Amino acid sequence: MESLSIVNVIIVLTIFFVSLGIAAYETYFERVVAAYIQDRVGPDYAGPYGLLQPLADAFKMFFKEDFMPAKADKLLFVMGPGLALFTALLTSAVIPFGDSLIIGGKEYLVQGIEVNIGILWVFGIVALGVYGILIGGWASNNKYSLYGAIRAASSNISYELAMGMAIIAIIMTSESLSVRAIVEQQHGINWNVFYQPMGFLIFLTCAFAECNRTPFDLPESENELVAGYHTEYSSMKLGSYLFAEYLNMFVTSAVISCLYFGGFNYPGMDWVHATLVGLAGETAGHNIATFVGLGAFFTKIFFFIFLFMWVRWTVPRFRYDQLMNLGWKGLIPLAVVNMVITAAAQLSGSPLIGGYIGLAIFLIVFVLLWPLTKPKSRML
Amino acid sequence: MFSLSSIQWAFYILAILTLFGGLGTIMSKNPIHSVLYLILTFFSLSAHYILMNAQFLAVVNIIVYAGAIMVLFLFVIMFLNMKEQEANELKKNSTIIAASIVGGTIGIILVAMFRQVQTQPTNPNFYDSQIGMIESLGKFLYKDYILPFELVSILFLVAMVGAVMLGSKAKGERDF
Amino acid sequence: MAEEVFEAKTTSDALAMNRPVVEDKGYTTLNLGPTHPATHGVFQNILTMDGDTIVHGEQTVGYIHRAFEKIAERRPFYQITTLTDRLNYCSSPINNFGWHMTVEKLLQVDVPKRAEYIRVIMMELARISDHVICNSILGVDTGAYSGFLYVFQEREKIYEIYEEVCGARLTTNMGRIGGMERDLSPTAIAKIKDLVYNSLPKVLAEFEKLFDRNRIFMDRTVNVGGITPERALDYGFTGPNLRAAGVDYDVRVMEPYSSYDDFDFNIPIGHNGDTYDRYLVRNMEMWESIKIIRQAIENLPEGPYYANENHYYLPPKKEVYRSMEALIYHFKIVMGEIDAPVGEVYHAVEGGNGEVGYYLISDGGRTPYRLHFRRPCFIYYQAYPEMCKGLTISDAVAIMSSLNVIAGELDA
Amino acid sequence: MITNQTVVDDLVTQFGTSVTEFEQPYGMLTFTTIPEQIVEILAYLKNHKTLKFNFLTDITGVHFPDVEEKEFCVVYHLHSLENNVRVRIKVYLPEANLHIPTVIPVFVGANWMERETFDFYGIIFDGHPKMERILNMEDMDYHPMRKQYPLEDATRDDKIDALFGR
Amino acid sequence: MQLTDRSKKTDKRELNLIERTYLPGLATGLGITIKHFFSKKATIRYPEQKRYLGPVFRGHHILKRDDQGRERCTACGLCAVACPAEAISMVAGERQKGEEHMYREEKYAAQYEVNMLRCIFCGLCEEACPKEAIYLRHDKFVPVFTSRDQVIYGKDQLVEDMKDRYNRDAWTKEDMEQMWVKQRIANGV
Amino acid sequence: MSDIKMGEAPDGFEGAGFFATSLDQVVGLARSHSLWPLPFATSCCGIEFMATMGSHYDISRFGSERPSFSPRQADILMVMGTIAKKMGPIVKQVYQQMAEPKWVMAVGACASSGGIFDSYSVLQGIDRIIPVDVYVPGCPPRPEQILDALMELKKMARSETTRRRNEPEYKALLESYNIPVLEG
Repeated sequence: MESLSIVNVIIVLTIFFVSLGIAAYETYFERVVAAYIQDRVGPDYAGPYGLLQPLADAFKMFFKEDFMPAKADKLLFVMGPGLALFTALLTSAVIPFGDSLIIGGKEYLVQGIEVNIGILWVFGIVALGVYGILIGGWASNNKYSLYGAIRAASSNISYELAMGMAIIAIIMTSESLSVRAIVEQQHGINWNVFYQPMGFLIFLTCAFAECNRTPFDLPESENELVAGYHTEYSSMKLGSYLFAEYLNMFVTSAVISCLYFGGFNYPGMDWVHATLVGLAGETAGHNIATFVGLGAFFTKIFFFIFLFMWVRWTVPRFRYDQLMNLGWKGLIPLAVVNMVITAAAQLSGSPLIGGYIGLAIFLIVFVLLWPLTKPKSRML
Repeated sequence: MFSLSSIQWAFYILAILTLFGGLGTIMSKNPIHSVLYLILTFFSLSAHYILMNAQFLAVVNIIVYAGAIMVLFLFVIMFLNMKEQEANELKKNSTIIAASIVGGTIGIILVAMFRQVQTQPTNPNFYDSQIGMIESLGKFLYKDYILPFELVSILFLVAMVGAVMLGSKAKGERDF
Repeated sequence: MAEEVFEAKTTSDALAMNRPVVEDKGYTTLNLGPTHPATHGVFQNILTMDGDTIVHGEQTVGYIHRAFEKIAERRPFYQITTLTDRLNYCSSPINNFGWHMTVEKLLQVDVPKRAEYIRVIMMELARISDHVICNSILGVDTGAYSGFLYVFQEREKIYEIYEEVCGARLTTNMGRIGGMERDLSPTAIAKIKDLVYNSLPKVLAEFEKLFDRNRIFMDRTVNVGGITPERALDYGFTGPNLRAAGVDYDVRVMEPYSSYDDFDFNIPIGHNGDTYDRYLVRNMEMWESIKIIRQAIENLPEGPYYANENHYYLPPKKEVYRSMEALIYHFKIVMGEIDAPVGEVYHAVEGGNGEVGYYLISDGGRTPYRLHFRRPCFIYYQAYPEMCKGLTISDAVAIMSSLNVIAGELDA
Repeated sequence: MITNQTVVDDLVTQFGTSVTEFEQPYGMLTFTTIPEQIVEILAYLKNHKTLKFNFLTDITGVHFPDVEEKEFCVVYHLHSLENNVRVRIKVYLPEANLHIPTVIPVFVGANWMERETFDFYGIIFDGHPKMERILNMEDMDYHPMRKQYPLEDATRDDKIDALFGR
Repeated sequence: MQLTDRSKKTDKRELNLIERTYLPGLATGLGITIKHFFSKKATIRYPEQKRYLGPVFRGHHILKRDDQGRERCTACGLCAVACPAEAISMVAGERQKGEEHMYREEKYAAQYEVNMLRCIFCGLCEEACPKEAIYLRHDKFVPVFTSRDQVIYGKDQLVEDMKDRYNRDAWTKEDMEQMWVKQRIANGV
Repeated sequence: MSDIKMGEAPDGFEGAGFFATSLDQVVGLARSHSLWPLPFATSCCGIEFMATMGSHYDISRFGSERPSFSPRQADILMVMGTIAKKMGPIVKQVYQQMAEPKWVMAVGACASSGGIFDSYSVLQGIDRIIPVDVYVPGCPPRPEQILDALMELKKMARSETTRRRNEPEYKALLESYNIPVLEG
């Protein structure tokens, strides 16, 4: 086995701390975005522009009394938030944040670990994310928590299917399970979203559901279940749950950017690379270009994080059965259709045109068949 | 004895974890704890797969078993809200006797198997590191074993349809 | 759960009795409230749940019972205005003026036209602020928070108008027996005009755009908590909730008070009384209110803003210094020694939630002998378990906020 | 067009002497009846072909401690939405026998109004499915709206009554 | 049930195919919110910026003095009677010789207390006062309390400070109406 | 614990110890900027609280816009509106369920003293059942006054020690209200 070099360790640690930092500051962004959307100004007392707000929250929660409900399952009650945080952190390991750095003549990938099943890893860990909520909600011995936990579990399982099928369509075009390979195929502006717009929409919807964000935030829907699965949690255990949610959001945004928006690719990257190499020399130029790519990647991530928040403060949430209906009767068939279209387009030799023709055919057939499938009018 | 390589260390630790999880599954009183132990077992099994360079199998094991099936299990058990009494019914004498008979039989079979089995050390010269990888797996499945693979998929489809049929309620009932 | 002793004569009677489910199928009991966020703090619903479906609900109310009716028996007429403020605190001017009109009916005082028009303006502003709260809270309870804050800014502007007119934001204590406490200031008129011509229609249109045709919102509300017009009448529904069920009963039209017959406006009615209908009816009523305010503010008559009745309306302060007569009346009115006639009056106004009735029995003393408030919330909230039977918690929450149960009014 | 007189005539022919004391204070028809008749009168008025008093506006109680044998009064307000006529029905009850049949079979909405009246005055509505307190606490031992009970909370201590003879 | 001819049905069309995809509703919603994201913020940064509370806002109580610095209150007790919350209590005192510079009338309030936590700021005391002595300030709130023994305000906190006099545009509603007329004339309407 | 004797602390490092005091300060500062309210809104004042949450007053500037309806997660119990005697035990229960450190704000005349409702059914001020830190006068108070009260609480949070609940005064206070003091 190749021994880990110090550079790799540094990269891994950087990724770890950057994820944590971003997740912490997402809470601040959430507050500011919410405030701005609602014609308010948001936090501005804690430090300049309220920038220390996440720190204040974290400190407060660390020093808040730790409650253990009398009838709670002690071990699981503690395990729940830990598990949620742990699974949320694991995913960022396989995300290729940037191209590569050349240090001392050796090339290092800006990525935790490069495995050839990266996308499956992401998928597997996301599937595990629900345990934290499920266990915590059950262990609290509170009906509202249990309802929240059950809602979380069922929605996660349901939306994983559609998500998986959307990913399969991506795998078909990229012919690899490695996230890095998928990203590298979308060189320049050759992004997957142009090939599979429908797949992107499906994936995005499922991502919202997997992160439990509005309109799919049923597990903690404030006005129905008080605080859902974390009703009984106080202090840093609550903090871990909230933190895990934001971490998930960050990772999910990163995954969306990788799968559909070319990760660290951006239009004109070859030109930038060539110019930088010309200006600063082979090694330095390449490294700077990597950092530019990193910047592009983070721009995309932040856009999606913003999108998450933007949608959250706009739409109402679903009801439990509607959520299930959308997942099982809407997204899964669509994902299958998407898979078929992608496969056909792939075989046709021209994925882009074939994809759009397939989509158009599907839409036409759907609209034509619509009057037949229409259920009995529910409204007056 | 103490000069185990890191792989061996990992193997022994995982083996202990697996056994611990398995025992926990059958010994814990609380069904929820049982399920969680089972998940631990699956995880350590997946880690074993990774040790054997079968990454795909490992991840699929996690996705399918730990990620989906066990969640459903947990889900159902939480709904059932099994009480202490019902859990204790599993501890009746007849259950214990049946369990020991089954366990003993399996033990005998295992012993018989291990007496027969021949272990060969891997020859590093002919070792193909890609053998457990997804690419070769895919080629095997879709070239050599395409017919069984498709048959299995039909079987699954039939099972799925059957499950839906069983699960669906009669007409007129509320749909959830 | 206390089992009933009543023997239902027919099946429809059994339905009418709202019989609780007795057979036990391993249902869970979920306690919604009184500190649950959706109950706005003050009522308890003990829901019997079959999984996620509500089988039966049992309400407990009275968590902020404040003994309004008992207090009213100890206070002179003019002080009761402060009590009515706190009945339906979302639309206190309506309650204020409703009370004043009841007393004026008892005293047979004629209020000048200008005062009536000012009252209409204020009452319609109050109706808007009431409906705004209800509909935006429905948005919040279904998960969309921003719309609430958008329309709340308009509510803030209505508050500013109140402040200009009476000096308080919520518990206005506006108006006096015999007219208004003070005239509309030019600033207030300008602010009202700005509100009804510029800002409010824009924001309201935007609010409707945000929710009306949004499928998520419609799925959450259409066919949720519907009620037939017959059943609604049987339960004593009034106001927007009755109109959503399709009965165009509106006190403003049926028994026009305070010059309401001068104005041209429509009564929005719904189709089947579900949550979406209630939402739409409230929204449309806001548009109608805007229409009424526009008409009233354009045609605001000149003249006095209070009845020239020195027995009931405080004389001007300058008069009190100068003339003995005014001083005596001033003291008499403040001490509550007006000579109210003996009699009983029922007067109804169209409040934010329906018919707010005042049943006043006067024995000629300084205080009412008996004052009973017909509180619409209290009466229609009974129907809540029936409305959410067979639905889920999410629906129950949406129904509750669309019914607009105001605790102050509910518990008296 | 239905006037108060039509209602009076109709009622008198139907119920004879059990409806009395017809008045019209401030234009609203008011009459008195006996507890045994109240359900039938309400049902009759509700199901009447032309009168159609299909809306129960209100039920409330009043306490007249000084009137012998008529200490308590239950007041019903009915409204005929189609004819836009209101009517007030009073039932007097002696303190010794505070029983009156429930009108829930006629109007479901009467449920809570009757409970409230019970809570405030202790008037018992026979046949009511849940004759319990609604607004006050379960363990309250008196009916607070009766005239003899004080309004004030006995524990308030920040008010100096002596100063103004309150 | 049709009772009037003024009814108007609500618009409750069924969703069409495009609307059923969730996308149009979502898009309009997102459009509205993003518009607000970039629009001007409505917030008043309270401790730094203060809002004008209107000409007749009912805030902190004040016992006015007249121009010579004499207390106007004559302890007639009308304010206490008018108070629905029974928050005002007072003890009347006879003015002694030599106190003419302190009290305007022959009687004065030797003790005047308002329980600030009971008070509901309804303004009835101001209206009831025949001497224009008690006012609710339009420019100041009652501060928050941290303990229950601070809440009864005596004369030391209520009587106007001559160095920092309270002023408003119009003292009575009649004055105010005259002021509006003047304004109107000044504006040339 | 152990039998090791503590050395003499240098001057100026006495009392709770230097680190403890500066930790106190930091934690107090953090707490003061992150006071999550539990809006126990029963009546009119609740509507004014909505206005405080609203765009014009924006309580989020002080880091308090996240209402925690679960008592475990809240820092301030904001009792807004009349508390009837029927509601009293519930307020007390909610207070007991809250995690330390916790503060109570009585918003408005009704919650603080019963206000206009001096009647048989209304609790004459919630300080009869739970300790109150800040009283806000007004019926209902303006949002400005609620913000004033919040700032008052911020001051309190800043000056209190991290282990407030272990102080004898605090224990005595809770005991005077018959609230069991949990060791922690």
